[in-house]
Amino acid sequence: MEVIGNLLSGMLVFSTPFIFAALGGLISERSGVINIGLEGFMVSGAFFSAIIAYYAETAGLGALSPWIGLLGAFIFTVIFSIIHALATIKYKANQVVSGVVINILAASTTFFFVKMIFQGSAETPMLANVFHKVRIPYLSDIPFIGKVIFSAYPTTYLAILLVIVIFFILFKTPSGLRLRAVGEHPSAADTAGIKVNRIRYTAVMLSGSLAALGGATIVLTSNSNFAFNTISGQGYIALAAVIFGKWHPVGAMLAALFFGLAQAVKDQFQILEFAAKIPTEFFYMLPYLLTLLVLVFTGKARAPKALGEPYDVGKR
Amino acid sequence: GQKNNTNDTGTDNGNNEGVKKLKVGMVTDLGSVNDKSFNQSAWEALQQLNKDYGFEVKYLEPKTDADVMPNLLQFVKGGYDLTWATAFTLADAITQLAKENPDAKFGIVDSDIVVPNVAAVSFKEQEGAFLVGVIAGLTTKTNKIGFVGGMEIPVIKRFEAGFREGIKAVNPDAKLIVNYTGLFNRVDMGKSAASTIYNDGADIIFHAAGLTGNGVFNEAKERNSKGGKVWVIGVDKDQSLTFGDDVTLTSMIKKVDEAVYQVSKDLAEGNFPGGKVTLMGLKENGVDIAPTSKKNVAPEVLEKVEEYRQKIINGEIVVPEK
Amino acid sequence: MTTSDIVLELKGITKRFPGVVANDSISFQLKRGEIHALLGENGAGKSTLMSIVFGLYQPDEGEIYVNGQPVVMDNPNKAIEKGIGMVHQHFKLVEPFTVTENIILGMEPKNGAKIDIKGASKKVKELSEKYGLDVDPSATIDSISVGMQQRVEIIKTLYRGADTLIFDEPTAVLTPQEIGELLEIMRRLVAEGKSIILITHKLKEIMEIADTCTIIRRGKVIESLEVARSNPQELAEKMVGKAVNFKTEKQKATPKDFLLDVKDLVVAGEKGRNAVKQLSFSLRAGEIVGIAGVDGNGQTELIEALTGMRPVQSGDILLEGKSIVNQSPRTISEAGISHIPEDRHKHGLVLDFSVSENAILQTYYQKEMSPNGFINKKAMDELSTRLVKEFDIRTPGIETKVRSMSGGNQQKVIIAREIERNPNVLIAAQPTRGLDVGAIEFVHKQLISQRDQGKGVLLISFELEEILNVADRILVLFDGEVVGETTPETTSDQELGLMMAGKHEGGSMNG
Amino acid sequence: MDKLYKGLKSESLLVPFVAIIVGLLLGAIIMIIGGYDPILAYQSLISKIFGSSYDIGEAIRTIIPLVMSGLAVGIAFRSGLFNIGVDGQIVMGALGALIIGTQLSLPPILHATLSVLFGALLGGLWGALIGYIKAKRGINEVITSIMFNFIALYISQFFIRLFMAQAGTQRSEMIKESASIQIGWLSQLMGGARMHWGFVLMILAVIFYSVYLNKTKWGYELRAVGQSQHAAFYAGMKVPNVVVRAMFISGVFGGLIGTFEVLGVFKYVAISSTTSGIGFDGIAVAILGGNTALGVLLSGILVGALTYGSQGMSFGADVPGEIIRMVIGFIIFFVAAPGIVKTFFPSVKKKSKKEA
Ligand SMILES: Nc1ncnc2c1ncn2[C@@H]1O[C@H](COP(=O)(O)OP(=O)(O)OP(=O)(O)O)[C@@H](O)[C@H]1O
Ligand SMILES: Nc1ncnc2c1ncn2[C@@H]1O[C@H](COP(=O)(O)OP(=O)(O)OP(=O)(O)O)[C@@H](O)[C@H]1O
Ligand SMILES: [Mg+2]
Ligand SMILES: [Mg+2]
Repeated sequence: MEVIGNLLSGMLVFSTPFIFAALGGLISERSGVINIGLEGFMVSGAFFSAIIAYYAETAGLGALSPWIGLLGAFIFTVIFSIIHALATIKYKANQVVSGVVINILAASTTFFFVKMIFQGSAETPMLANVFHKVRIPYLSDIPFIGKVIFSAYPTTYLAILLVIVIFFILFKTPSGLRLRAVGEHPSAADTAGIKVNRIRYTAVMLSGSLAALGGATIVLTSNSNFAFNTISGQGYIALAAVIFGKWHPVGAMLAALFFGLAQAVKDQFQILEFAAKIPTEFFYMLPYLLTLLVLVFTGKARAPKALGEPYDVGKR
Repeated sequence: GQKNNTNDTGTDNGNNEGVKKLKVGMVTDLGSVNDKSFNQSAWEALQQLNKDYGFEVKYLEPKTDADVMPNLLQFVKGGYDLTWATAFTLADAITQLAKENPDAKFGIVDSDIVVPNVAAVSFKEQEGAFLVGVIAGLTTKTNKIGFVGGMEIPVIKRFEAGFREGIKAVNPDAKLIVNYTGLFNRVDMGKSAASTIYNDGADIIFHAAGLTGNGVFNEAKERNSKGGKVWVIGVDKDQSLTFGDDVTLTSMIKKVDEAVYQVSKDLAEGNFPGGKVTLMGLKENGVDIAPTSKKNVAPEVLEKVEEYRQKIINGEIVVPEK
Repeated sequence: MTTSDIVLELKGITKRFPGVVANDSISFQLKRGEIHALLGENGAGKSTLMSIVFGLYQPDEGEIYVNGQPVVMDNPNKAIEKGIGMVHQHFKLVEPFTVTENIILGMEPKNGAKIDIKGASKKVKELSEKYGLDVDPSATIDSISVGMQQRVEIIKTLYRGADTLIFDEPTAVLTPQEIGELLEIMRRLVAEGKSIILITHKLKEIMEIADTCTIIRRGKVIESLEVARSNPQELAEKMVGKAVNFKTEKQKATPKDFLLDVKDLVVAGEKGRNAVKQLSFSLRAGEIVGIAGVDGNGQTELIEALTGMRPVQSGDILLEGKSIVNQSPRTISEAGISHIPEDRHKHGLVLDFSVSENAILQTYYQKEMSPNGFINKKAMDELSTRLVKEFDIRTPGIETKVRSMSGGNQQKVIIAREIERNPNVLIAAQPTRGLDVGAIEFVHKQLISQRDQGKGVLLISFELEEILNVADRILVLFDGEVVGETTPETTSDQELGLMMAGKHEGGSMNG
Repeated sequence: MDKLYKGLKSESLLVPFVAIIVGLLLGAIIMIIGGYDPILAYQSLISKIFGSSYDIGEAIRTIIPLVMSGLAVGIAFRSGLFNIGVDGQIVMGALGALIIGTQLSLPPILHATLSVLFGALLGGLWGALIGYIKAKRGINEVITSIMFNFIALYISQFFIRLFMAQAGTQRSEMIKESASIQIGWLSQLMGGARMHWGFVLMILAVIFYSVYLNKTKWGYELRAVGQSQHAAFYAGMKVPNVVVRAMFISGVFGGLIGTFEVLGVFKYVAISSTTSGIGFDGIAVAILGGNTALGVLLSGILVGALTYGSQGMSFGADVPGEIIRMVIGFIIFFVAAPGIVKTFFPSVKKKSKKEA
């Protein structure tokens, strides 16, 4: 029982950033814009959250500062997402390339600025105020699961809330219908009087900001600061979660949870007695191997039809 | 922007007689000179040399393994008197370069290569780890202690082995829970590993995991902020200075700065220890527990530590490497 | 006539694309309550003109007046606002969406923050009843027939309150029944006071339903005339600029040996059920067998099974006595079957390849084309240059990407390639879809000439006229079975139509 | 001069040219903002690349993996596949070379050849496996590539740590001298720069890429599948086989990078916690080069030279190397979105319009 509890709570910790970033990826891709720049957006989010929370803290905002950091990450990452949006929508650049550029630019720029701002330091100062797990009253008293699920970081709750909100928006509201139409068949949307590019701009910018929340989560819950390797590959995992989750918010969340679980399993297994005989590399490999196996056995998903194609009125 | 060199003539404060002003460069391990770990220690030593004797010092940070060679060579060609490599991952490059450039001089930290124009400095991490093992073994209330390693490689194995022996020496009943995260740079993984270990009942974790270890501190802090009481034992530098002494029980420090400072100064004074491996254990004052340890460690425990320190120094106890 | 009778007027519309003047100072008037046909060869500029009216393209010169008011149509919203709706040649429907979702897209009724799907469905139902456009509001687009999809497009415009409807080649993809129904719907729309612009290549339809016909040639208006005072011959000649021949000339067939024998063929369709059921027929050298039938009765599956693109469940296919069942497309093509596929964009061409690269799509690997594995560019260019000449493919050059060519010319590339291979059996699926009369005539001639050279031709078409004109023998396909066999000389539109609807009166015989 | 102008007039050359200039200018602006001296920085950059025969040699050494990686990504792109798994293929190639290089004893040339071949084969199979999963199970190659990168890393760590570790270090043992592909005399000529036969193989790979894709029937198949799987199927091509083959070739290119690094540069494999990232740079190189052989070669040279030169910048002008990463980012960005360049430089726009 204890073991399972540990696993689940580890799962929630690891998967929260993936959920945010995957939601971001999903929104952009649902509108037809490939987002391989999730990694870069997470870097940006981690960076902005760390410095903004740090300054908020220095200004004496105390426990409020992680929230300000989170919000700052959401807002300022627009600097990067607007680049991706302009390039792919207005200038019709290859979306994959633009994403790669975002990754290169985000990594180099943030690290450069950390060095500039903090006198050559490779990382931002440690934050004193970060998020702590909160118990939801009553619910957390439910034996066993309560402790695990209803005692988590605020960011975890926020992520799950966003899954619900985005699900609702995508599948129940006009905006969602339009967004999906734009990703499936932009010229159908256009002829129905929908501003295709405006929707794509919104989606891409939102996408960057959501992924930024993922990066910020890592800083504000586990790392307490930003270094050049704070984000190292999580964005790509989130991208995998988008595809694995079949471009559906709940699917993406499940994929992210699955991935988080696989990571948690790695820790939990290692402390067991028999694990000493198994090469550690096997545990490191586990999350990726499991994902691959599940994928191979669950089969393919259908991507939004217009994914990757700049919208061009004249194109046949 | 910050400059990666310091060549303003140091304050002439008398004690630089007989010490030549040298040009000393250093190439970091993959990582930054401000890593709050040995790269930083080494750089601090060089900056101190600049202050004390007016050495001209500069560093380069290779971005990939392939950059290491050209970076080292840059110093050699730039006419530097001594070039430091701050990690044993650079040993192969140093060996080769030293052979090709017999007139150049090199220093390397954490390595035991023997080349005439290279001064190697190596630490007996297991001895320091033994001492913090003693502290952990005597301090634990749950009889469960954790170890979080970065990658499963020989250096880190030395930490684990020394730590294990130290615990065993004073508290044979205590159980050691080991977790290698596989990475030196993933704080979140360190945090999760720590969480798992603490959940399993441990109340002290010793980490030898670089940045990943920050996660161990973060987890401990979070637990303590909610009324728990768990400890972390830091590594390389006195980590209570970074993470506070409410979580840092003690740290096992490696005096990279000391070594770098001393060897560089030796060269300036004409006693370059080339072709030698300077092994820095407890005896040589190369490893130790943090000076701030008395804050959290009980005096009788510190007494025990001193006892074992002596035993190790006079060879009564030989701490194994694995 | 007062100006208010003119719902839409174009004055001097000019639109240039790199290298072409698609519309050259076009003027045009649409009267309230009329059906106004727009006729012209492939590439004449019809679609471009309508895209301008609908705000998708902006004209380089000229003005648009709606109900006498000048309007700058800078986006489709403007057009919708002005009561203009368009049913595009390639449907603008989101496949995974339901009918209702497609219709309300962009003008969704709301219930709080949510879409009011119930209310929307009701509105859709009302509209569909009012105009006799029967659809299932909750079906997804990918599950309904092309005819149904078109109805959805029509309801979409009506839902947006369109008074003026533009139809771009609406019948190119429809079955005869569906065409009949569509024309009926148009009449009803006009009776309700709507005005319609109809683009079509089928003169019969113009004669049947249009009031006025504007003829465009190479981007210029040639003439606007009253349909009642004209005839198909006149329309066609004005469109092409020279005399045209309607009925394709051909001699009587002299069938010889059996080439293709299909026995008790069973082929699975997309949704698990069998699309072709115990089908048997044969094809002889020197004849054209036409397969008539409504879309979705197993044609696609049959063709794909014959050409190795889809597995066969049971039964046999013999080519000159040898079984080719479940062989790879490559083996079958080498055994002597050429295939003009149904979907030229999807299967027939690599759109981003040049004309010459497409010309060797089926033969690139053979000795002559790539000795030692290296493609012989000289041979490839010679071949394509010759095909361009022989088949009158209009292209700037053999290096031109086929994507930028007109549909008719794209089709010619495929036909040229498939005929050039000198097959024993030529399978031609919908070979003239979307082509203008000139191009159609050309294709038909090619098919007949193949027959006359002693090949067997299997022609699959939804167009009765085409089947009646070209085939020597007609098989009617219904629900995966041959429900009748007849010849053009002994049958009529009506009889074929009945058989295609599944009525076995034409003397049912299998094989 | 006239010729140069003519060459530049064509858009395909003009855009990258302007992109490079603008990218460097932006880099300069950022340096000024950061309080650095851009002129000194670029001087140091140039002199680092061309400063000595050693530097030229090492710049070439930096360029080789980038070009190869660009080819690996490029050939997949041309076949309609997005291979972001080159990093993993590099790891497998290195592992393969290491196994043969350390475990066998063979005469020099044979040993080296076999090591290269085995590494290339492992890389190729690793790539082909991604293609196979795509072809047979329809799984998006992007996810498989990502997973395969990590799995390759740990497989390699496992083998090195358990079977080929050099005692007391964080790396494998050294390959036998007979497996080395270094060119001793050339290294000596180039002031000790690590020159190896990978350079020749790279040139051959570029030629192979161009000839295979454009001149052979197999390349024709690859391109056809890349443009339209349906049409390829209709034309009798075995699409799954073509996909697997394309990924195999891509993997071989990736694997070769690994073998070059092991046999020609390091002679060992370090147990490192991440993959090299060269595979990701390859995406940039491939796109910058328009997925054509010559383009990839040129863009690989550009990116490699800038990357190598950036070290000189931090030594000579104390400018952090990140700036050069930014500059590379800008350049790719402008090449990928030529419209931006045209907006900012209307004269370019006018000219290129006339060209079209
Ligand atoms: N987006 C575009 N870019 C470049 N040229 C175009 C474009 N759209 C149309 N054209 C050109 O404009 C001309 C008219 O094309 P249009 O689509 O209007 O013909 P059409 O009369 O509808 O032909 P069809 O009967 O085949 O449908 C053609 O020569 C075509 O090549
Ligand atoms: N982006 C484009 N570039 C060049 N020409 C174009 C483009 N878009 C359309 N065209 C031209 O428009 C003309 C007509 O296009 P349309 O969409 O009506 O198709 P079509 O020729 O009737 O073929 P099909 O009916 O099979 O789609 C063609 O001649 C084609 O050359
Ligand atoms: Mg048209
Ligand atoms: Mg058409």
